[in-house]
Amino acid sequence: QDAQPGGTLRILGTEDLDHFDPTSAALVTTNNFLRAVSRQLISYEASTDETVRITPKGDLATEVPQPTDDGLTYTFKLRQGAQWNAPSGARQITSADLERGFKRMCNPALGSAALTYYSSLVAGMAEFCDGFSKVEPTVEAMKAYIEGNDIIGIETPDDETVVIKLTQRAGDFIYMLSLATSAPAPIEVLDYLPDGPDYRSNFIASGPYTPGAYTPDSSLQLVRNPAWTADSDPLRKAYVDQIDITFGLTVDAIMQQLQSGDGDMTYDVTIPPAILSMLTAQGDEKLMTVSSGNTNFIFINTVSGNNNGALKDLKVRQALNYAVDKAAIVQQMGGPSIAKPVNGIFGLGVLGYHEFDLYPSPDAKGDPEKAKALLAEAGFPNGITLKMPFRNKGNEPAVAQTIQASMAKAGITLELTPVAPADYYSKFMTNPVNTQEGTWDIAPVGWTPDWAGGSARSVFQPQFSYDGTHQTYNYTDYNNDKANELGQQAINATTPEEVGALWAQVDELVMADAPVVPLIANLIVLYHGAAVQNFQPYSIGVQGDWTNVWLQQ
Amino acid sequence: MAVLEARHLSVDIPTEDGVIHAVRDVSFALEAGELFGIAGESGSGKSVLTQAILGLLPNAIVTGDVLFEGRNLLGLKPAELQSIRGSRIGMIFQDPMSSLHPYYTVGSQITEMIHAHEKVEKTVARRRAIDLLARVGISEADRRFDSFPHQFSGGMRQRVMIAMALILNPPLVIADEPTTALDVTVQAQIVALLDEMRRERGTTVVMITHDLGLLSSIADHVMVMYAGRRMELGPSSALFAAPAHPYTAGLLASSPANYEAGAELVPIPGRPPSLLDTPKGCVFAPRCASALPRCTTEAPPLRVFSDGLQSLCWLEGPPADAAASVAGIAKAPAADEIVVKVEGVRLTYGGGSLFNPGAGFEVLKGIDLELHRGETLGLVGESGCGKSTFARVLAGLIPMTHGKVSLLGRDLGSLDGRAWQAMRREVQLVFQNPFGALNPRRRVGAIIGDPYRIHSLASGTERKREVQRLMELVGLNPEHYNRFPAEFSGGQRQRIGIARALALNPSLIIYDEPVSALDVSIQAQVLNLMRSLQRDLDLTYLFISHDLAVVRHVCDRIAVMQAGQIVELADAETLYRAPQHPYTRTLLAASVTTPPRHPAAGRTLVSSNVVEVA
Amino acid sequence: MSTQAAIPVIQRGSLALTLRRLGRDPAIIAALVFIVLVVLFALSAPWISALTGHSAIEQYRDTGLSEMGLPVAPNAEFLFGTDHLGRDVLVRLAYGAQVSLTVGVLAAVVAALIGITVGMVAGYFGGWVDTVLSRAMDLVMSVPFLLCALALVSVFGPSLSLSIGVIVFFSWTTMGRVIRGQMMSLRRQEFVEASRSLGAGPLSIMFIDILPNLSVPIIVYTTMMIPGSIVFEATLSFLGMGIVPPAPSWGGMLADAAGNSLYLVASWLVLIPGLALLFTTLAFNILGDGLRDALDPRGRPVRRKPK
Amino acid sequence: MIRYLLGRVAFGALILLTLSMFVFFLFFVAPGDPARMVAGDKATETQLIQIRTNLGLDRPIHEQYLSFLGKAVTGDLGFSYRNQQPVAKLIFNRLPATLSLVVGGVLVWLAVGIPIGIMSARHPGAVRDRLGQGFILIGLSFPTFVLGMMSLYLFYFLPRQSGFMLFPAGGFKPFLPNPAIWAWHLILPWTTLALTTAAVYARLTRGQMLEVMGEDYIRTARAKGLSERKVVWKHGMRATLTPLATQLGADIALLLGGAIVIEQVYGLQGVGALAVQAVANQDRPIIIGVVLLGGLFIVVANIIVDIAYVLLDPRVR
Ligand SMILES: Nc1ncnc2c1ncn2[C@@H]1O[C@H](COP(=O)(O)OP(=O)(O)OP(=O)(O)O)[C@@H](O)[C@H]1O
Ligand SMILES: Nc1ncnc2c1ncn2[C@@H]1O[C@H](COP(=O)(O)OP(=O)(O)OP(=O)(O)O)[C@@H](O)[C@H]1O
Ligand SMILES: [Mg+2]
Ligand SMILES: [Mg+2]
Repeated sequence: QDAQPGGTLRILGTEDLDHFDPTSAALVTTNNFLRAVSRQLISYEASTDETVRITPKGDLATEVPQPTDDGLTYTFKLRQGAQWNAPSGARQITSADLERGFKRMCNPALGSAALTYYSSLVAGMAEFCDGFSKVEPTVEAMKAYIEGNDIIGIETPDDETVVIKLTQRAGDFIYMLSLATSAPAPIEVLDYLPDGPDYRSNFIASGPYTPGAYTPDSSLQLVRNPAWTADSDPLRKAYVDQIDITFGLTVDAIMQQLQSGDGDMTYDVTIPPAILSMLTAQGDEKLMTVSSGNTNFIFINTVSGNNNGALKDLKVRQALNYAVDKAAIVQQMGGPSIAKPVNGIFGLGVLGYHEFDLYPSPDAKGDPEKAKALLAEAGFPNGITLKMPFRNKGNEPAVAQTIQASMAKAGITLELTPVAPADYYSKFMTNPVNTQEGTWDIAPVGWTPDWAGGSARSVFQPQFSYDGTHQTYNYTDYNNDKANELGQQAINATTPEEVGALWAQVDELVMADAPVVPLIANLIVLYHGAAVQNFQPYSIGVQGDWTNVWLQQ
Repeated sequence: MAVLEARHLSVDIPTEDGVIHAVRDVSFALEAGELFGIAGESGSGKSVLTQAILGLLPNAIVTGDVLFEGRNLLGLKPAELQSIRGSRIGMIFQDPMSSLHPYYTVGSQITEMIHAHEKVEKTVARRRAIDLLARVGISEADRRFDSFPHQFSGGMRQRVMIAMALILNPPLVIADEPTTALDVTVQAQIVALLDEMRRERGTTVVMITHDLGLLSSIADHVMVMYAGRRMELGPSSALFAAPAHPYTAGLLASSPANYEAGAELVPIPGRPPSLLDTPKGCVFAPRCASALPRCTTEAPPLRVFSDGLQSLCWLEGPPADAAASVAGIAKAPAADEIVVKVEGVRLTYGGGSLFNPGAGFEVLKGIDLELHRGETLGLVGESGCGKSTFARVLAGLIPMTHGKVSLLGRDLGSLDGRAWQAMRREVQLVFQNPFGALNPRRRVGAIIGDPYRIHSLASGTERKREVQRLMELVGLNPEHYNRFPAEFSGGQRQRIGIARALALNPSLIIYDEPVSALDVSIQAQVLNLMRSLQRDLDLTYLFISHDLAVVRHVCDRIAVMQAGQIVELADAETLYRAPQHPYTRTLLAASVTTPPRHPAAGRTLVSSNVVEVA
Repeated sequence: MSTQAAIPVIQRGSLALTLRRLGRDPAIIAALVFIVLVVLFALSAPWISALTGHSAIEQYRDTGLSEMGLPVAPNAEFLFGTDHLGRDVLVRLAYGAQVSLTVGVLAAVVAALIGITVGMVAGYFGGWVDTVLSRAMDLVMSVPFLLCALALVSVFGPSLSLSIGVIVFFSWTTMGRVIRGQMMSLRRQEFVEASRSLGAGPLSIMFIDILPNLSVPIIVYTTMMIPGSIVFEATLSFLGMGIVPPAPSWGGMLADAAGNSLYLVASWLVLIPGLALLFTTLAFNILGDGLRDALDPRGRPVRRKPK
Repeated sequence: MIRYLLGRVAFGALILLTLSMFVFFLFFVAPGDPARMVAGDKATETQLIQIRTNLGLDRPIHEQYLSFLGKAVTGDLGFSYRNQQPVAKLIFNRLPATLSLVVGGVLVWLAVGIPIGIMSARHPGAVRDRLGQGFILIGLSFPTFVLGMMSLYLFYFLPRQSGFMLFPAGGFKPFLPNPAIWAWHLILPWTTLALTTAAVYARLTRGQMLEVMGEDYIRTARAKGLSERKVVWKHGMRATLTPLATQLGADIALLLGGAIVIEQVYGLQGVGALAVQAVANQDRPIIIGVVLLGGLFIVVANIIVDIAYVLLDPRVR
């Protein structure tokens, strides 16, 4: 059937986007929004075929270049006709815009969560960031710094050419460029605080859509971007005329509205197991699973002094690893077709994932006896009491109670604290003061690699490496020099076999320290309304691509 | 031809406690243009009877026939009945305060009646209503048409009710105690108005009342009811002069108006029966002074006498005239000792409050009084003139605004809290409402024992002994110590109130209308008790009432109060014979009393037949 | 008048009559029986737990959950089925009954006590005391209570005692107003005047004279406040502001069922606690209604004596 | 009358003032650092201090309150911590859904409750009365969210399982382009919200009607020869109206509570949902704003009821 352009795509979600500004966007779901309103140097085709889906394609770049200079130099040609929807009129996106995008990542006021990947690779970027951190956080000062300083490793010989020089070889650099955080930035945005209200209301789109009416926490409208032309964009078809996103709904309401035809797609919803099994039973073809490399695990607070610093003791952490009944969690998530126990830090589909278990138990059901023994060895024969916050949303309370139940068998008492989902990471976990003061002892968290395929680095680096400055998601400043070294080798390695083997070693090294308790690897279940056609998942949004679906009228 | 004829009418009302036989086998007929009176004590079925006729008792089971203009009202369809209500039979109800809809203007309530039965222009209806309102004595009827009922006084509302009943000129008007709720002076006006209307329009009127005096002066025929039965029926003159039924005779004998001042009243003993069960014999037999043995076992026959009287009784001759035979009781003259001295007492309600400073309402406007030990001072006056307020001031329940009250020579204003507490023992109150004055949730023993409890005078068995002594004193069965007030009749409750007042041997007992809520037969019992207690215990009474006959009967001196002032104060007899103040004269003129009884000359029994009571 | 015939007198409000009125209505009997059963059920929670061999918080993943993690319907092992974590709904229902009843009764009683005190004081003393207290009641009644309850809970963190406190805070005014109104009219009654004229003090009047006369509204309204409190607690739990998991409460169980659209495939998760909640509040409401009718016949369709 | 009204308005203002103090100080004692909520993850200490100064958090509490109050009077309720949007605007955006729900709910419950109450009162003790009373008791006993869930199950899920769409599962559709769709989406929420409260009204109407029908003036009306219909609907109803109107004012608080739950169950994006979300996010300016709005709503409703009362009851005029 032929695609029918037009119509309004209705998307339903629970929570508002975290950021409009591509530079600072961190949530996976935001990538879908950014896919629609902005363009990246490199991106992916949306596809139901897994291999196609994770193959980098040129977006602003005319093609994916081969590195030169022993893998240290990448030269990009920018696509002509790709334009900013600037207030002064449509304007070609230039190489300077691209460099500006990189620079903005260093902004200490609100920069990029993925900054370290880039700053450790791109020549001169670390220095640029250092300088930026000393700039006063006012619009004028920041603008002056960005305009007045350069990143040495990014050269713009002309408006349509960008040359990026790396400090070391990196097999995954091309993948990193697909992230919206390194998207180009037009000059006008320097007049606003990053992602401030002014920024949002003056958003300059480069994708096929541009934000229209926006009611925070409630709704966001995307309307056609007049500056965008179809022939300048090989990846986005932009069939629908308008996209209406509604936030603030409950999961139930979303699922109900989706099925009743009042909505077309979901924004940030994990389909509840109950609905899932119902839909599966009905053989609903609109159901689709994709792997995002996502894993769930429990982070262990080794920093606080709670319980006399019990969690600093490896034995106790190992005991936790033994105690958890991962099979129960798999069951809770919806069974083996949806989830799988994991024992390392990498999830399915990440190069480096392999089967191993340092803390084995029959059928992954946990080994409370072993856990008890370890606890006793560590000086806690009568068990231990730990504080565990959890997100009060979706499946999380159930998972938390399941963890609680299995830990209880090993004599570990969990005090559960429900936390508002919005507060969990940004206001709770990622606040180092809370961690130090021991407001939590263990905490269930999840992680999705930032990009697709060779993305082990985006799991390891942000969470399990420490270079002296606190990283947001390495809550406890965990560090293992040996693992860091192997990781570095893996990044520099070229063949997939080599890469995989090295990361596998890293995985085992980290798990030997037991800074976390891996729980499960998730497949993401996608679902959409009946009117939606050409539902092709976009790999880093882990959702059907808004810019490629069309609606059956 | 009879306008309305009831034949063997019975009304049964099913309730939770069983079926109430409110009306039993009542027959009567009304001649056109006459005023037919229905008398009887409270609960005798007067209202039920009339309301049943018009089908206003939805739950009641009505049997018998009611013929009106040739149709049997009881068999009519609702729509037919509706067309008769109002247009052919007008109704005036007892309580003008609650019988008008509070949310509609009086005018619209009258015109509604017109529109319900006739097709007329709005303006025409309005004109008619205004005319009639003016006729019934509403001044500025034009303007008052749009007033709401609450803006009218009780008397005016009753006039509105009358206008409403008469607006369609119905051949029959039923007035159910149209004046009971009103002051004597207003009462007289209303009765006169009804009478005038009747004469003018030739309307037949049924007038229900328990005021025998009133009936004797205006009714053509009278029916006396007791416990749902028609006890006696006949021409008013014959009935009042020489009642054939002992109940009628007893009623007349209970009324203080028929006595010399100070004479012992002859009450009807006991109290009305329950309507739940039907006795085999005569319902009145247990209280009847002339009861024969057969009275309790056989239903009485209907005796028809030559002068038109019909009586439901075994007695063939006239019942004994108890009142005539009783002599006055000597009473010790009042001593000179002054118990209470009231000087220039003034009281203003609501004045000087935070929200409306200055806007006070002066109720008492300078009262001077003295009470001597052993005397009874009567206080009469219209409703709202401040009688109760004065009583409350004396009892120390509300502080007066100005003036001085000294009790036993001590100025109440100068007392401190403790002395006040002691002083409270000296003045006691007995209230009008036998229901409200006793705490329904406490046992009689506890209620009468309260003075001992509050003043810590006696406790335990001692208190109980005292209480039982008091109960005996006022004629209550001491064994009823543990009963609740609801288990006593109105008269008994007043006795409880009196017993409580006596407990502390007060110097002064204030009776605030102690008998006005009681039926005549019961009223006499209580009045006798009061008098005998006074005689035995040398008590001083302040007796408040609006019933001049009662006041005259029990009081040594009478004070007439009007609008917060005492306008006349004199010996009872002096005041009666030679009222000085015009207001006193109005009061006296307004109260009607039954004519004296005289033996029925030439009355013979015409027929007598036993009626089967279904 | 000792010769007086013993005439049966109508004793409104006497115990026997009340019981007769109550006993005549099968609905009231059923409600009472149901309440007794629920109380027994709540009390026997540990015993039910022992009998089934299931604890309220333990998860029976092998027998109580399908492979996909879905709860199992009522069966021989789990009479009322299991919930989304494989826990025994029957046992949880029993422990949840404890919470619901405790909260309901405790909150209603405490709120009633406060309401009675405030209402009596305001109604008896009148004047500025009444103005202040009535305005305070108006104030509390003008508060969007569920919103404020949510705000309070969000500040102090959910807990059972806070739930009770919040319920009490927002429900005592009902009783307060009723009692104040009654007090206002009672205080004008002549029997109060009579006591005052005897020299009785305010306390004596309030407690000895008036309080017994308030027993009807007190009993009736306290009874009627119980279901309100139970629902209030359940609503708080439903909005995630009730007691902290895994402790069971009926509202929480319903919230669990609703939370993941679970009830659409496992309808017993709504039906069982939902009906338990419904029937319990219904029973209390029927009882309250019945008590009111029996104790205070004014509200009944008994014809008034025309007077 | 004017004085009376002014008095009511003044008291309403006093209530709002007290309420604002209550929530403001409540959140002042609450743990948590608003500055950190505003600043986000990586805020440095200097940034935090800067934000505290901007928000005025470093000033004494009473000053903060006064400045809050000063702005609140002009309709400025501050900015959301979470997305720095004006609270007034956030709330305003949510009003259509809540108002649709509430107004429709009120209409439904009056339309259901009052007739049932009258029917019940007109035949006391009869089968119809029993049914009416049954409705009242069940309605009173149903927790809103249970009723909501059950109706969703019965009227949305089951029909959909069997392949047709009786009612949608909720979601708010704006009134304008298509009122029919708007109404269709709101039918279940309306009935859910209305049924529980309709019971209150049915009960009140019934009790009031029973009482009124025993009044003397009703007997007068009958004695006038009015038809029974007129007696009930004109004379009876007129006297029943006043207490009903009074109750309506008192129920606004109840209504807001119900709206919160209903919005949650049916996924309506109203003020209630905003409040729940704000509570979850600890977004205090929004919570304060919503509570004040709720208070304002109640106060205004009460003033309207007071006026209605005066208009309805000639005795207090
Ligand atoms: N609707 C009713 N339901 C039950 N009992 C009733 C009803 N109306 C009247 N009664 C009873 O019927 C009896 C007669 O009442 P009725 O009102 O006719 O007395 P009455 O003679 O008019 O008395 P009163 O002088 O007090 O008006 C009383 O015992 C009364 O309690
Ligand atoms: N507490 C009060 N506040 C204001 N006014 C009052 C109060 N009590 C009585 N009044 C008014 O004072 C006046 C006198 O009342 P009071 O009760 O003394 O009259 P009364 O002569 O006893 O009348 P009745 O014969 O009806 O009992 C009346 O107009 C009454 O409305
Ligand atoms: Mg009568
Ligand atoms: Mg008086």
